Amino acid sequence: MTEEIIIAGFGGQGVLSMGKIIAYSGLMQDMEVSWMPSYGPEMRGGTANVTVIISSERISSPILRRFDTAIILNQQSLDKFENSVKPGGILIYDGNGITRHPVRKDITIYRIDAAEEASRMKSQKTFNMIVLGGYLKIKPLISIENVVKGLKKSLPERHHKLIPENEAALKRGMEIIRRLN
Amino acid sequence: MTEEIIIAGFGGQGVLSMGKIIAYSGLMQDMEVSWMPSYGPEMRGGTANVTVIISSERISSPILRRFDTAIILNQQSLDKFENSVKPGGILIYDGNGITRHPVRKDITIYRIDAAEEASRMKSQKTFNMIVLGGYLKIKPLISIENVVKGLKKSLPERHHKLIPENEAALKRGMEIIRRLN
Amino acid sequence: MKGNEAIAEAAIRAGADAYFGYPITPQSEILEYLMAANPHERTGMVVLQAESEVAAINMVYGGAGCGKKVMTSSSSPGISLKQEGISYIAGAQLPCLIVNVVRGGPGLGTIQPAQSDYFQAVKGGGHGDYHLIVLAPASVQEMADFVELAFDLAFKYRNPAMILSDGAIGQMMEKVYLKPQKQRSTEVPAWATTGKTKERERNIITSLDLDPYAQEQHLLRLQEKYREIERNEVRFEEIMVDDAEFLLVAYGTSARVCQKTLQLARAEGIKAGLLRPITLYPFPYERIRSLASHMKIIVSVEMSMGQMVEDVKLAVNGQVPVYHFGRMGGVITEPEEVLEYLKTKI
Amino acid sequence: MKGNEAIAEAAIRAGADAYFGYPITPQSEILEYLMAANPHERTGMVVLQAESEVAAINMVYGGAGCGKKVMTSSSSPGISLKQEGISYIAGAQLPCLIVNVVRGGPGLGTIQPAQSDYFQAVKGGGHGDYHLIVLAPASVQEMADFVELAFDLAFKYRNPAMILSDGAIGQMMEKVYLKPQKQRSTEVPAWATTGKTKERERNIITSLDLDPYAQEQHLLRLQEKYREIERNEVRFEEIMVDDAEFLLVAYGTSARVCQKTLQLARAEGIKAGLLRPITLYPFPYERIRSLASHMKIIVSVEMSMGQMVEDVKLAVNGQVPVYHFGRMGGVITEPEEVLEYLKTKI
Amino acid sequence: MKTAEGLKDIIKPENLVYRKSSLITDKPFSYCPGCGHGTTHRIIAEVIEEENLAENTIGVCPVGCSVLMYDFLDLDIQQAAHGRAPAVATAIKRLMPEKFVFTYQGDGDLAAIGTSETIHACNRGENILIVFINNGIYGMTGGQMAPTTLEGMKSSTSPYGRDVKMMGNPLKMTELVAMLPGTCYVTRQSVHTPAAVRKAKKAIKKAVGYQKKGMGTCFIEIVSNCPSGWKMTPVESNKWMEENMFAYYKPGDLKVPAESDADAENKNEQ
Amino acid sequence: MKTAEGLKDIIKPENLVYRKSSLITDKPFSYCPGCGHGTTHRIIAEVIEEENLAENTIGVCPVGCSVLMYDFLDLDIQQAAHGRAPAVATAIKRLMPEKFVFTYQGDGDLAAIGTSETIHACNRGENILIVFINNGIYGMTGGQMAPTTLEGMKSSTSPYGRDVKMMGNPLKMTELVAMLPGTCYVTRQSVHTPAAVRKAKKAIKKAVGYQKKGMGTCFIEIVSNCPSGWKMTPVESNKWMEENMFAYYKPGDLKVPAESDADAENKNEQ
Amino acid sequence: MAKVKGSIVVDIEKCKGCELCVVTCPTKTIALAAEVNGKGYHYAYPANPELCIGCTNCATVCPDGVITVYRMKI
Amino acid sequence: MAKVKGSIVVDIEKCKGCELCVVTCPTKTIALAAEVNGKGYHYAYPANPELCIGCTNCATVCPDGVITVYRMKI
Ligand SMILES: Cc1ncc(C[n+]2csc(CCOP(=O)(O)OP(=O)(O)O)c2C)c(N)n1
Ligand SMILES: Cc1ncc(C[n+]2csc(CCOP(=O)(O)OP(=O)(O)O)c2C)c(N)n1
Ligand code: SF4
Ligand code: SF4
Ligand code: SF4
Ligand code: SF4
Ligand code: SF4
Ligand code: SF4
Ligand SMILES: [Mg+2]
Ligand SMILES: [Mg+2]
Repeated sequence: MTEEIIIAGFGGQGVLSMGKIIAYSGLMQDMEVSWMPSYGPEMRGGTANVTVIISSERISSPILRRFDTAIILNQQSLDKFENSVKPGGILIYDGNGITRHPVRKDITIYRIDAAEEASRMKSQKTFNMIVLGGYLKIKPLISIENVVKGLKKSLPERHHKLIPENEAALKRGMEIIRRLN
Repeated sequence: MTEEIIIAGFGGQGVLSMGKIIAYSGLMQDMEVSWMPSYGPEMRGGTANVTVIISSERISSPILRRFDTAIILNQQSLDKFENSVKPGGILIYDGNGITRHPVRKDITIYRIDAAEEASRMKSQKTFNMIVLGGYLKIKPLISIENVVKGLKKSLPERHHKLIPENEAALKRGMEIIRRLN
Repeated sequence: MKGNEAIAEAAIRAGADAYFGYPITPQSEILEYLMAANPHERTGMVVLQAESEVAAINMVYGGAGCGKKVMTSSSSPGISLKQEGISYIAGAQLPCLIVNVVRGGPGLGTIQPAQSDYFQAVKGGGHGDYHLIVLAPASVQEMADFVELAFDLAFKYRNPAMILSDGAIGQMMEKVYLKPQKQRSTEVPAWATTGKTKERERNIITSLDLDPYAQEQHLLRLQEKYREIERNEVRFEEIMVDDAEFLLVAYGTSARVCQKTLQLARAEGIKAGLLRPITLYPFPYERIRSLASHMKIIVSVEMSMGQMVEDVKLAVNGQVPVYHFGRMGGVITEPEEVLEYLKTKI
Repeated sequence: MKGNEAIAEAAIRAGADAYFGYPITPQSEILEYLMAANPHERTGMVVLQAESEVAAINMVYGGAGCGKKVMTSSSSPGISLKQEGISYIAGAQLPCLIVNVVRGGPGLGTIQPAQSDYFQAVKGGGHGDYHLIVLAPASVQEMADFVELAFDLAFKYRNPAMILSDGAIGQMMEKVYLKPQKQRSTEVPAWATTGKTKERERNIITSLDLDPYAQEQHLLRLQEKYREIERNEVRFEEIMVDDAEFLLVAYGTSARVCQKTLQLARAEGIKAGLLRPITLYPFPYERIRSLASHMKIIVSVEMSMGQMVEDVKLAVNGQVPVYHFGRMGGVITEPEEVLEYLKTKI
Repeated sequence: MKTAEGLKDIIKPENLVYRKSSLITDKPFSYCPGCGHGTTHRIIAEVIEEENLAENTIGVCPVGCSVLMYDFLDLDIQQAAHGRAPAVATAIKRLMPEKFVFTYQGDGDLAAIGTSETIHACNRGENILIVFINNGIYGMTGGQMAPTTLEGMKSSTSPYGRDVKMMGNPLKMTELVAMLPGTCYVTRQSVHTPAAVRKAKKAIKKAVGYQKKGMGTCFIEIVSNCPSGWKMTPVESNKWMEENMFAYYKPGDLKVPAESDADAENKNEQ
Repeated sequence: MKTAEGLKDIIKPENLVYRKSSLITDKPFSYCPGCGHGTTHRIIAEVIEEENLAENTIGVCPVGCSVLMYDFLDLDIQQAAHGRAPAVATAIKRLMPEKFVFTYQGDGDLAAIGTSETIHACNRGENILIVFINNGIYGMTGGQMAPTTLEGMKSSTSPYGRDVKMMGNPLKMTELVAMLPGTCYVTRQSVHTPAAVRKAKKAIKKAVGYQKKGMGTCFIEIVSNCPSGWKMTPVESNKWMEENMFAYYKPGDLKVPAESDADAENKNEQ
Repeated sequence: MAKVKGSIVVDIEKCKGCELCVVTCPTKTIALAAEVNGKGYHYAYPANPELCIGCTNCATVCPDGVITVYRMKI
Repeated sequence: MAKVKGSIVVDIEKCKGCELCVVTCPTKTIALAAEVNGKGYHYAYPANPELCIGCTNCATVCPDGVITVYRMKI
């Protein structure tokens, strides 16, 4: 089993940390993982993306051209990565601020209005957890328990109190994700 | 015609400048020349030597292992270079401070007590010109006129007044050099 | 754990005595991790942010001269600044570890990963005749493992060692098993300057020999050491070479990419194999030479204009055609591109 | 005139706009000569003793960025310090002249002549993919002549050029014909930063491209330039190669030595010939490749552990055996030794 | 958005009292919100425009957040290697003495890796202007400690606060530079309030004048903020700067030319 | 040679009042006649011997005439790259805080190429002693201009005399270093008269004490001569030094630890 | 004393919402918008335009130079 | 007040004839020899040994540390 994911959005949306959580969770489930960010000054304000691979075998290249799953959080990234999803793969996007929606027919497209939901829940910071929840609903590769374990590993001790809130967001994400095609 | 010369002594004896004068004089006589010093901290106090080549043809290597002529100004240099003279070549040395004299039979050995003579003439600075005079007596490759021209070229303007004194020293050197074998 | 962090943690665990460095992307995490991990309390390891790369490498010289396990890290422009110091360390035969997390050059270039410092690392970065022992990790695990290996080789041969990584592996996170904490060594090498006791002659750390004949003797001893390293320390990994007709040679990130290429190629029935040099110096000349006779072509895959390809050619010595392929300037070569290129040459 | 002085005087006469340097043996005479010759009065040329080699090379960057004919000189350790700056200059595509009067290394080494900076000059001294145009003079006359040639090539290709000399040629005195004084150019290259006028877009001197794809495009343009240089600018000299069975390849001081070896060899009936690369980059690969087929063996003679020999091998590509011979550490190879070595291989 | 009636009457060319300099390009600054780099760029552009110097200016930008200065100022600019801007500017000015030459450098650039180039350019009295943005941190590389980071201040390489015993004291480069006979004008300014901006701009203007007269090196430190590196909002960062940075890096003139008409009261005031 | 009768009685071990330190090796100094490097070596060796520190001393020599210091002092010594001795010493001391660590550097080494390393080691307050031989010239490389070369002074790279307009001002590194909070003891000495030598030796002794107490960087400038570079006899060179160098490089203490018992009168005296 | 009236124009798309203009305005003319611009910043705008006296303080401190100020005597 | 008498021993072969000891000797005990040593330097020697008071000044300034001084109360 190998799952190759791209998560793309802009800095401040928690793109890199969402990837990190997936990777850590994969580790908890005893899989091979690879997390490869785009890095640099783009981290402040510009676009940010991260490639995450979870696999039951040794991972060869951490750099990919095609992905099983694309998680897209803004227009620019949608434009850039829609065509990078493998035929038969899935694309999940947040509809906030999106004007040109995805058009491909050979992949499965999901929409999750996580930004909206986060501001409704009054916890902007859990935005990326909502998205993650949605993803895990579609691809239940990792159990929620392991995600929580991964969270514990990636968050500093003093933030562990936030974990229940994040768990709630995960679950909320599972609820609100919807298939478009 | 190619004449390959090593001049060796210690710093302060005018070894490098003697070589320079020979080189400049050769130039005045329209020959190819090469002047290659040992350089570095030895220039202060330690040993100094210079390889000078005068030739009617293009000079290939400025670095030599064997010489037509060795002009030797102290014991250390004598020990080092006596065996570097080509068979049939010549060795000229100043006897001052020499305790182990040259012994080779297959070369012609000349002695010139220039240091002694210079202090007798009360002009220590012409020491090397006395030696040069001796050399030119043996190997009249360059005319005295061209040496004077060479001197003019290598000395700064303000020292040109010293040229007559140097000329006298050259001539004195021609007189006092003597063959030993 | 990120590759950079793996290096930092592995250094603490390997019992490193000191790290001296100056921030530069994409490797600042090494210093940052060390500062946060507070190794001074854990093991007594000294960590100091130097005022420049030049100062940092000369601090390494000083610390290494005391017989300590000392390291620095930087990325391309910073490594260029260290060249004089590296040449001094090599000349004075001091063991140390230098990490280069390569980014695209020349000049300020880009902060994205590249492999264009191969020549600098393996041929002549600094002046004079010398070699670094150069290790090229291809995973976060190797980032960690090679720290101890590099120190061991450095001390075994009294020679500076370099880990030549790149921004991709430095920034990438994967599973890594870390060795348990090692005690910092209390052994003092006989040559180290730790204060002249009555029991021994004074120790001098220098790379100077004004007398060229003495310097030549020194270089002959160095040369002998290099021959010994070349005999003993060549390391490489082979993947699917046994039945291969087409050999890829690649290190570091490119080797990872090529591994994927192999899968793609084999899926299409193309018999490709991969030789991954682990030590770039000493380079696996012999092995490539002997493999070459079974191959139809050889492609050196590097993220550069083509540098290691010269060593591959020197190894192959005309037996079969050798080509170079790779992206540049911070663009990471993709597995598919390598395959496409390979197909054009078949 | 000494080789170093010839460089200095030739620079004034070639209409150089500025020299920035820091003293180091065996090339301090360049700066000393310039300071004494007072070119500021003769031509307006700026001569400045910098606080360090690092400052000097960055002054060169600044001056070259203004479209001026700017140069620096140093010797091995100082050249190592300049590597970051050199990489920047190459990356920003600035023309300039860098003189390396090589001494024995690594480290402080010795002040005596050597040829152990070949790799640094020709492969990767600094980080990233770039090339210097490297000229290797073998006489004081060439020291002078190559100054103008280097500037011309540098401006033609907007690329830094290096004169790779050594202490022997720097310190040696021989006859030299100097060209008459040239006017300093008043032409301003279109890309130079001289103040943005309304007639043009602003000019920017940089080597930065944060976007790797843009950086890759930049590198592809660089690569194309290098291919062009390789096509157009290979220079070498051949001596007695027509009937030769044994080819010596040597540059600079070693080439002079080998010329004498040829005489000795021919006197003994040994048919030796010499190929002297004048440009080390671009290297005369093609010519050596085609000569190789007529030779029995080829010996690369260098005052180093063997660096250029790799390029010779790359050229020969396995056709005939290639050997390296040379002394090291400041010891100058002697013509007789080369012959003796050659005889052992015949 | 509400727009009061009558405002349209005001918005007419003849009523224009402030518009950013035409020497600022259309490319949005890459700086984080509230960063003093932008403000400083703006006033440099204004002075050059007002002095009508654009055709005769060469700027030198460093490696640091302002590495892309050439994207934002419509001037001929050279991007120097980290720390070497003063050496680069030295050559430019010596080769073209009639031009206005300035460097723009961060505190890591100028006070760490570039210490030597800074001291020696100032000591030679190169006729250049050095603008020194002291934000007490390495902004570009992600908030590492700079030589100027205050005691106790946290950064990614002093995560427990700067410990002067281990990491040294915050370095007052400006005070050092003021001691050198080569400098003619050394001042410390800031750009966080309208008054400060106006004073800083005046300082730049003076420096232009001194350079024209060939009086030596002008050195203007701008004590600035780095909201991202300090992990504060822009407004907080300015407040923190006033309270903490100014206590150690006291704003005011450190050296004014004797023969200048520089306002003497200016000295060490704030 | 005349030898007065009775002198043999005096030449007995019990009457010995001065003999060069046993830490000086048998190898003759490579310095030119009359050069202050030798004298300074001697007193460093004497202090280390008297303080019984030989087993715990690591010296760092520079590139300059004193590059071969390791041939003359029977101590563990590292030879540093040109200008980098303070960085080298920083690492040595940090890794072995209980050792006595000193650098020995010329003015080219310390004040030109090594400016940055000097300033930053002092700013960090590294617990080391820096001995700075200021002879106003690059001795080793054949008499080129140093940052400390006086105005108008001739050298091989200022053959018409140092022109401060073009070449900058003679740099007072010691004054700069004294401003840094990291230094605890900064003094300027010389070794050309018996009294000066004794004072310089005392200064070194003090520095040893301060280093033991971990008080910060000690910086001792020795204004010295270079008969070869200056083209003078040793006696002339010392006279010239007193008349010219001392006027600009004023001997005396620039900074003494507050809590020290250093003689207050010492300050700027002589 | 003649009364002055001012007006500002904010280049909303380039504003980064740093709030420096807001805190520096002596008349509390400016506020950050509840909405975000294309970059995602809550941009500044003249919330109380009638209060503006055209003092240019806001434009002077704006790091991004996005404010243009007009002033008129009335 | 007890009288003191001194005596110096010069390591002639290592002396470089710099003359610094000569000019610093308060009693003019030392002079440079007319002859040179192996290195070619006119070495220092106690020309007037009876004048020496063992003050160590000469040894203190000798750059090459070639003077050893003895002193005795008599
Ligand atoms: C030789 C070299 N070393 C290190 C770096 C990495 N680097 C880039 S910017 C920077 C420091 C930036 O800090 P500062 O000068 O204070 O500027 P700021 O970003 O704070 O304005 C560093 C260390 C580099 N590019 N080159
Ligand atoms: C990187 C580098 N640059 C230059 C040199 C050449 N060099 C050797 S010593 C020296 C200066 C010596 O002067 P100083 O430091 O004043 O010492 P002194 O000889 O006067 O005691 C220089 C420039 C070098 N060895 N290495
Ligand atoms: S990182 Fe700091 S200095 Fe850099 S742009 Fe952002 S706020 Fe400004
Ligand atoms: S050159 Fe000058 S500093 Fe060097 S040893 Fe001679 S006199 Fe002393
Ligand atoms: S011009 Fe003055 S009053 Fe008007 S908005 Fe700006 S700061 Fe406020
Ligand atoms: S100061 Fe400028 S960038 Fe900041 S909020 Fe106001 S208008 Fe926007
Ligand atoms: S000890 Fe004193 S009196 Fe005796 S020779 Fe020396 S200086 Fe003169
Ligand atoms: S001071 Fe020393 S070296 Fe100089 S003359 Fe006297 S004894 Fe000789
Ligand atoms: Mg900063
Ligand atoms: Mg000096």
